[in-house]
Amino acid sequence: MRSVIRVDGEIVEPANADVVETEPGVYSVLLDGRSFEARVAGAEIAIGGHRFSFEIEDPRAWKRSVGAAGAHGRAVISAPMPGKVVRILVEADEQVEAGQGMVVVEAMKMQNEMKAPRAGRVASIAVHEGDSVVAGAVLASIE
Amino acid sequence: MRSVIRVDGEIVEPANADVVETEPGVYSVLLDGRSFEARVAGAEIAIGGHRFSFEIEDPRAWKRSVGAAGAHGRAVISAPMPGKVVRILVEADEQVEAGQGMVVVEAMKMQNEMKAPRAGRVASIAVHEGDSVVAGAVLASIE
Amino acid sequence: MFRKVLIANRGEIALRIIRTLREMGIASVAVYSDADRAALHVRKADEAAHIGPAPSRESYLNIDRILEAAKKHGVDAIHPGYGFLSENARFAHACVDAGFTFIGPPASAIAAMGSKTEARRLAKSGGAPIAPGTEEGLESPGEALRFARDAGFPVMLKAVAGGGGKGMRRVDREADFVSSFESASSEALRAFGDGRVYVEKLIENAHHVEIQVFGDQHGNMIHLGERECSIQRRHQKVIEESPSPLVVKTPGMRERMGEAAIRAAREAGYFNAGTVEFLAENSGQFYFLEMNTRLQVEHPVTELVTGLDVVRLQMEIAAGTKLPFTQEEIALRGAAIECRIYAEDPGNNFFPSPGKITQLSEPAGPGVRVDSGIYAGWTVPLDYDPMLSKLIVWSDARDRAIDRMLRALGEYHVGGIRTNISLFEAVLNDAGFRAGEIHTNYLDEMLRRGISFEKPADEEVKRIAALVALRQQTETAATAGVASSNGSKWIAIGRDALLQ
Amino acid sequence: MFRKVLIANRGEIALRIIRTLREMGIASVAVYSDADRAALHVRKADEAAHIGPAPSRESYLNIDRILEAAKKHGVDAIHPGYGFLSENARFAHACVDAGFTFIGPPASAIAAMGSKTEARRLAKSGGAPIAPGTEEGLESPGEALRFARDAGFPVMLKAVAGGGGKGMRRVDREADFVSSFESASSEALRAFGDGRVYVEKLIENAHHVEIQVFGDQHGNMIHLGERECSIQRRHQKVIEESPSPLVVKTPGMRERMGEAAIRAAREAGYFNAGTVEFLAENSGQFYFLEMNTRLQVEHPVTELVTGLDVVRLQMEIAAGTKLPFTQEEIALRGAAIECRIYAEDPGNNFFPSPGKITQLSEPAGPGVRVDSGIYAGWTVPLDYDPMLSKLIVWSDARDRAIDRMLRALGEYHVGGIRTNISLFEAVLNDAGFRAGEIHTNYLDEMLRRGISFEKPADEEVKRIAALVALRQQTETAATAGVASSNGSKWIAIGRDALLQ
Repeated sequence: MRSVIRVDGEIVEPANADVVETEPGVYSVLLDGRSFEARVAGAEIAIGGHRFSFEIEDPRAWKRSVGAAGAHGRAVISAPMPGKVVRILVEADEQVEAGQGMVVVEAMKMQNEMKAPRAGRVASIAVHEGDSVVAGAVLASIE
Repeated sequence: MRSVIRVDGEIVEPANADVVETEPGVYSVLLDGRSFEARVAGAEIAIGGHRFSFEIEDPRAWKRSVGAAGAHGRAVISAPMPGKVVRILVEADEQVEAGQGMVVVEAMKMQNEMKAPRAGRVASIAVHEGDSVVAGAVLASIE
Repeated sequence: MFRKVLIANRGEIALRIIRTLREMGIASVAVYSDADRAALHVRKADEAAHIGPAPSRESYLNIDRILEAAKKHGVDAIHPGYGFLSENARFAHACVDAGFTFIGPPASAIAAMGSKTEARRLAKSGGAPIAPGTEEGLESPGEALRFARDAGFPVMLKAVAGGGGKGMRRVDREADFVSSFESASSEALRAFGDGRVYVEKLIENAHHVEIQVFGDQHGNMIHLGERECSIQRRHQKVIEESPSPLVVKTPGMRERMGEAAIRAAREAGYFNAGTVEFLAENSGQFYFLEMNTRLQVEHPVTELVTGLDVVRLQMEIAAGTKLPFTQEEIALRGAAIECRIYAEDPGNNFFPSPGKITQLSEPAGPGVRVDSGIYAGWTVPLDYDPMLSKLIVWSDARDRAIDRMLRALGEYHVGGIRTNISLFEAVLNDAGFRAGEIHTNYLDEMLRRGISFEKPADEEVKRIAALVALRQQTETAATAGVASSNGSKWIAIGRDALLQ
Repeated sequence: MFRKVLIANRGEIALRIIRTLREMGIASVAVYSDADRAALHVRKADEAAHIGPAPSRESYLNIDRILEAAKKHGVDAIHPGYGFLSENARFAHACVDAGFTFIGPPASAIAAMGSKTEARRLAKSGGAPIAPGTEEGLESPGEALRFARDAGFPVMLKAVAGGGGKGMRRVDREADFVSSFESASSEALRAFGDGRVYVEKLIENAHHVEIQVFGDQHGNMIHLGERECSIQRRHQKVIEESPSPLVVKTPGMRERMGEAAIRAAREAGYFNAGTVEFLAENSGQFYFLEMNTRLQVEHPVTELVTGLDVVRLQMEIAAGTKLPFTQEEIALRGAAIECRIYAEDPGNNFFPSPGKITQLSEPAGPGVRVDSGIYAGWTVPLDYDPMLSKLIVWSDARDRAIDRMLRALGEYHVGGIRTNISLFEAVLNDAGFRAGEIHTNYLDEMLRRGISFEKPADEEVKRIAALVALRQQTETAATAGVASSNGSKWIAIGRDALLQ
């Protein structure tokens, strides 16, 4: 059984290329004589000017996680830093597009629209307008 | 029981200073308002232009290692890279000073004198003149 | 010359000053708040003094704590850097009172230029053109409105005690005038404790051009040419260059602006480094804007075209040395550009992006200078300005400097947080920028039209990403002994929270 | 201009060329051996071609494999860098035969200057002073000895096909002459397949001064001033600078040497970049030594004082462009110094120190340029020259450039291997060096007198080391779950071996 890899939400077949890790999280990839440098930080990969989110579904791990009551396939929207919720743009059960704004958080005097990482149904909204949130606090989730 | 720390072979009492690790193996030390940067690589510490070897004797670990037939206190002289033994400067059982040349290895057309890391008695000489050695090969040991 | 100098600042500018001090054989003393114990300026200074908790007001803006540190460490002089206390006349005064040399202008000149209406008066009496406007700050809109009617809209309302865009309003129509005046005045009162506002005719589509001046304590004053800083976002400079493309194509403009800048500075009894800012129309007509009485963020572009070390010159002047050259000996060579690298996300409304820097590759090679305050492993604190570093390039001509900057930006990777590097790539590739046809609203207009900060990726690059994702999982599993630890910290926290 | 260029080299010079290609919008093709798959030049190029196993002879010196890669990648031109095939006339010829532009001089000029006696003849016929010596290479000592008797000892024996110090002998007394000649000749025969040796009067305590020349394919030739490279260890340059302190204090010397260099290059039908090397006495009298028909390691010091990108100029000349300036337009500004950072241990007879770089902090800030081929995590291979990078600084005057270099060296940390950084600190602090009173034996004499590369440490620093050691053990234990993993790899191997 092979792992299924999602890049920006889509299932993508890995390239057949020569890859070496040169520094922790930094890879040199040679594909058909062309040289690429890929940098992994968290669940993101940067290649040249491009940036991708990725997700790996290991079929074995998946079997286990199926038991964990729908945790699989759920996406969480969290606050990247301490701030204040100034506006909630969606409702529970609403269908959202990838990139659609969900919650607006103000921090360091800037308003930041937290966007849906992929299309789905709003499973929960964990905050109210006016709430102060800590970094990492869950704002909402999508199923 | 406290650890005993040897710096360049001498027992040294650690300074009472503010120390933080800033990068892996790199420490910022503030002592009486002065700022020092210390870099650890292997069993060496570099501070400014100074370089020290260090050794820590954990009293608990020591108890265990006493059983291990004289392994404690033995220092090994190894080849840092592949080469050829061109001269042996000491004899078995001879008493040597710290820094005294023990074995001369030629590699990349350069002759390199491998020195005694500390004073002691030559416990073994593991090579002969003319031997080819691989990187890491033991050349001699001191007790 | 001084034996030991305290730097009342943090980040890249503290590092910048430490470097020159070291080259001069002068010991450096860094100061740090609780948030900055592991900061690069603390690591690289000869000495370091703790001056309080993270909030600036209790540390980097705390005059008493800074002077206490200066006494304890036995310094001769204090360099304020930029921002924080650098334009605080009371601080300059307190340094001198406590027996330290303040590396900057006299407190009286800081105070004079700190009042925007006083600065306009000094510039005018020195012969510099000023934008038409009211002579004095006003507390009620009556006289200001009369001026605006005569001069014609649009006009700018500005706080007398202004700075940082606070108490500033553009007014396009008479109908909005009174309400704009009142909101500007109350904002100024809150920010500066001084609600006075003055009005100026708005100079539209103007270049921001500034002159670096330098005076000694013996009455000599020269200028080091100009910088063009028209690429701004919300009145904040993001790209600066020297020479100015407008000045280069306008005969005699540098000499006229330089002369006006020097005379304005003389009127204030100025010495040491200062910058006189102007708005300049495409015709070459320019208007005095204000004077910054400190080292500027963008001083490196002047250093690269003049070949001078501006910070060294500041030390020498402060120690009483005469200017070591005349105006005629200053020659500008080639072209330099600076990009201010910020921890912010251009793809998300420039939202600040503090956090831990997990990877760092800085550009290098020919013509590239990085003035940085960060390192891999450093956590950018929430408490201060999110500028990480300045990337500055030099080449023999402006178009080559732009190509060099693009090359250098391509080598710059900051992992773990977002930066505005992609913003610079967009601007430097813009045809109008390359032609030098820029003005202070240029970038805001570009952003309004919409810039795509994400390049569209073809299928092949996605397939490489998939390969690397798989490989990273294997590496992570091998080193950590667990199957998946790819989530960044805040994602991990989010997951934990969900499972509770 | 070219669309795509292959770089037949590795390390810092490959990176250097990639950077200029990128700024010019030209695609770059790196080549790599088995030892270099993860090398920085492979990571940073647009394309990369594998050309064989680690030994140079089977990869970087393998003309067929390189031309094959050039064809496969569809390049227009090939840049040879320095070393490897850069002065191989057969390679230059083969590139052209295969339809690629060779970015360098014509093969005929490489061949002419490759014969040291032919080079002397060309220089002489161009009017350059040459050290007295035999016109032709000799296979037996008779005629050479007659010359040596006439000219007086000491003399130098040199291989006609020479290079890299091979087949070179200093002879101080007649008694040693014959045996020295025979050993030089047999060494030359082994190294070059040509045992001919010529003899030259030895110029003692001379400066090594060289002129950078540049010619186009339309008959124009200029020079870019001089470099002084007198700080050498065993005939290998380790510090280079521009301008030369000797030339600066000797009126007219730059013009005379420049003229001699240009005429020697013209005699060989030269174009593109080249360097004419001279020995110069303190009086200002100079003698032609040889011509290097390629880009030099030390070209950055010339770039910093002239403001030119020498590699860009090489591309333009190779593409047929005329020289874009005249001799009069070349002006030298300030002073630049370069240190060649090697993986070698000055405290242990400069023994090479390849291995894994575990930590890396490179200097930055004003006036500092790092041309590097390494990164943290890279394992310096055993197979090639142990040069890691070049550190180059510029300032407005030589003494300030020296202080800047010392500051930059203090910021340079390469963990896991030994480097020669402490050697540079010793030389740059030396009073004779600072006075510019140097010659080609200066460093060897310093080393013979003995330099202490370890600064004596006071008790306090040792106590800090003890504190850090303790802390590191805690950190290591916390992350790895083991009590002691401080040993470097080879120590660990040693221990394992003991326990067997």
